[in-house]
Amino acid sequence: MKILYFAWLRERLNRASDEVSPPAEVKTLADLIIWLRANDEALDLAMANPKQFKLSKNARIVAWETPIADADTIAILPPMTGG
Amino acid sequence: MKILYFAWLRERLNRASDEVSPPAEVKTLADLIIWLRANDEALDLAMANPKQFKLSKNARIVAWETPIADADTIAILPPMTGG
Amino acid sequence: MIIISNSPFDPGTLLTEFQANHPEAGAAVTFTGMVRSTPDHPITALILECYPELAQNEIATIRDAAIARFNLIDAAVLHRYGRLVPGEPIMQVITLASHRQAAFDGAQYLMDYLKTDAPFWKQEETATGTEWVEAKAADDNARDRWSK
Amino acid sequence: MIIISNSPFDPGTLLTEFQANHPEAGAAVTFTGMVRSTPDHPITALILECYPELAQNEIATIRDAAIARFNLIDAAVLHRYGRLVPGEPIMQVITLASHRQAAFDGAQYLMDYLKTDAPFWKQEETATGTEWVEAKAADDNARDRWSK
Repeated sequence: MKILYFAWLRERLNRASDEVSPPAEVKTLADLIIWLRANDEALDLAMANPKQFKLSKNARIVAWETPIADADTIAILPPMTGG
Repeated sequence: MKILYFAWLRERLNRASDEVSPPAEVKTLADLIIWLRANDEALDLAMANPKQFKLSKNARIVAWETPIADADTIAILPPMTGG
Repeated sequence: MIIISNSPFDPGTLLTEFQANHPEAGAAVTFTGMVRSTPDHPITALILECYPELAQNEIATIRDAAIARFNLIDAAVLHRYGRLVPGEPIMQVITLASHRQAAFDGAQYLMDYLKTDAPFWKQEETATGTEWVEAKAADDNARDRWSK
Repeated sequence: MIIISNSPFDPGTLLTEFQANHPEAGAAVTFTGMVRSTPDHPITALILECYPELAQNEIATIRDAAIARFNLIDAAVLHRYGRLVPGEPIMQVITLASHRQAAFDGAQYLMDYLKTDAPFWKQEETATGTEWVEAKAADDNARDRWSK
């Protein structure tokens, strides 16, 4: 599973992406975020206020409760400031 | 005093302007309109609903109670439909 | 900038020039009104009559009021008169502001006042003749919302 | 039309082309956002990061919703990314409708959603370094007025 990081989150982690293989009990995006934070102190800290992030699955913004699969590309998106 | 007519008022009267010399008791635009209508049946008919018209004096829209003088150019303006 | 003209204009050229002259602006809102001919109501042209001196004065007053009220950096109004065919731009308003809401509000304010207070009169030309466009009560209402 | 690009664009060219392609429209509203540098807060550049595939998808969704909601004839969104200097256009929205209010409302709706839901992130470059622009609660509020 590919995880993409953007903007200040990318900078804080010092990388733009990860390849991860979460265990079978990680079924939704919300599960994934919990699992990723538990395994990465920098991410845990950067996501201390998790509600501000939107999540995308395969280039579509989706709800945190969306199911995920190994082949998915997930992105963690800090609050957007375009326009 | 020059009187200008526009749009369908100009068409109804079949002329774009008049030169008039109202008597001394015609002191305001409202007086002028009463006097013009009394002397011109076509204008009287065309202005049956006077409130819809705006009036200008020397290329400025002004209130009907504005005083007028012989050297002024007055325009009678049907409801505007620009924009 | 206020232009009252009987020559065609290109809406984009005006926007590009106006924006380039004001590097301090963060937001530009441009309204362009075009001649419409629809299957329900086909026309061959729109003929605009105008009182140019009065238009210049009234539009200057409306523009100054918009700039003051919405703290605009600048505002431009261009209005054509004469005979225009379907698709041709009739008029354009451009507002420049620091932020988007002021630019949007300023442009809407200008449009609402121009519709009712700028001395232009439209005549529709169809296959069977010409007819004056009637003023709409909706336009008076749109203008009056700003004095609440 | 949706364009996500790291090349400069000319706001007027886009408006002229878009308008010329839709002779049935009576009203066009164009919003152009530009990079601002002010004496209070001087910057040398704005650096925009973007997730292009997601931007394309999200903007398509927002655009479709605006067209349906306001009965627009068409709508275009162009958004840049990369490094932009003060005065450069960052993004542009154009809405085409039969009448002016729909074109204005559609453009404001698009802008409000783009501000909060399009995956772009701004970084300000100054003499002393770069800093991420913080998201504004005002932008969330502007978007939320459409769901009332």
